[in-house]
Amino acid sequence: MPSVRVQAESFDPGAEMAALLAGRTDVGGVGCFVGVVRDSAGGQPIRSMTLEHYPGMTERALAAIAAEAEARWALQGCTVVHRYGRLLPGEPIVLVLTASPHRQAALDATAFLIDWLKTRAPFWKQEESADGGAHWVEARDSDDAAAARWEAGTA
Amino acid sequence: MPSVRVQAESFDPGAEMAALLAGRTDVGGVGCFVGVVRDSAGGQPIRSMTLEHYPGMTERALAAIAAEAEARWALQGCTVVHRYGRLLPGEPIVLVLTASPHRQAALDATAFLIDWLKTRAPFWKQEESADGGAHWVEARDSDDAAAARWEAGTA
Amino acid sequence: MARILYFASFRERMGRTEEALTLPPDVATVGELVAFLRERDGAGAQAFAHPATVRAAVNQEFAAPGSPVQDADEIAFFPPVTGG
Amino acid sequence: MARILYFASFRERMGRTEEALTLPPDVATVGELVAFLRERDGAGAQAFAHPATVRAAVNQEFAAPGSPVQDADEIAFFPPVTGG
Repeated sequence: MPSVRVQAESFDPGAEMAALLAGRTDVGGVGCFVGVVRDSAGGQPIRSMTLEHYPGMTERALAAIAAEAEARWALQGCTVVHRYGRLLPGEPIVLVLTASPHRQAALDATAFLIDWLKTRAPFWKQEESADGGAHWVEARDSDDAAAARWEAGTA
Repeated sequence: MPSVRVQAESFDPGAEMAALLAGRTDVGGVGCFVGVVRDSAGGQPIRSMTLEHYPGMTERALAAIAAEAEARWALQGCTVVHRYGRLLPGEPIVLVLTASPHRQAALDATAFLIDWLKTRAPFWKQEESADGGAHWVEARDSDDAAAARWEAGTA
Repeated sequence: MARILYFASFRERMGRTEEALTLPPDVATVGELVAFLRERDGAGAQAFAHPATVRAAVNQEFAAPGSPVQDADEIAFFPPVTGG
Repeated sequence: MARILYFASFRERMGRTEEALTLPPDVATVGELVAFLRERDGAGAQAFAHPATVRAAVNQEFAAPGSPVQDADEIAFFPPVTGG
């Protein structure tokens, strides 16, 4: 069963990994990705990043994405944690963790999860620039392309 | 500069990730892979795994592999820790960590590092079976194939 | 009554997070609801000005312009997602 | 004198971790050293029986059968690596 959480609080990747592995000795590899707030965007400094979400639907979407990963790869577990609210540069936004007997499955499932998250999970980012102005981040074609790889079966 | 270590002691992936990110706010994504000792191999239970290495050459090989990753991708840092000695099922063997402004670079560099480690770092695994017998793990063609992807430039 | 939710730039342009709405008789799909909201007032005209950037969900599942809507549905409008 | 190191199954079959060896006059490459060690005694015959599974390093860099060797080199023999 995947573990999926949407929360304002930060998270500890090491503690999440320990929880995923706790009490089992059949895991061969753990894949992990942590997204972090950058201090700039498009060459302009960023003071903060605020994530809005759709309570209820966001949890459902993350659970569906994690279930899809578990259906595609022989995972022994996966964890997805995504934050919302106002975050400062350097703070973690999202955690993806996968455990599998084989490294390739763990690596591929990790890439899949973060790509699909970016195009299928209802979150919206607003950047606060250095002068206090705020603007919504626009979706990028490259994210759609990354997610589409998994549909075409080319990855 | 990559951080590369060969050691008998265990490691803490969360602490290594925190060290990689410490004091910087320009990282957008961290990719990570942790290899773990499995309790079986080829359907047979394993009591322990002993890793032999070539002191001196192993460190050089890891440094060369990490430098290659930093040359191929826009990494802001990478960490490779590989253990040697006798390890029990559930214990971590190897850690790869990469930091980049962009997630795809972090994910790709992580996969590259673990694939190249498996074919270019002088380590040899010996498995101890349940009856106390020991045998050397044979190199797998699939590992060579995984590493060769990065040479052909198809990945 | 349908419950209509607005997120991100749609929330800002509509000036509200949600509203209860009795669907007009000629609104049976997401696309028809978009057309209705665009015609209704200036906020709607602004929020739904660019159809290519309108995304919707019906009962917390992503929906297409042709997806059916009815009273009692929870219908949400938002721009393309940018999480992760 | 060259320093010859053996790892993993080569260490076990040779019954030692290393040896100091004055390279014979007709040994100028890794491949020629392998042939010499294979002929030298029973341990060498066993360790180097299958050329496809012999790997070597000269001065801590991976080497091919044609790689040159000379006295003062550190030369290592081992099976294909299996770390990671």
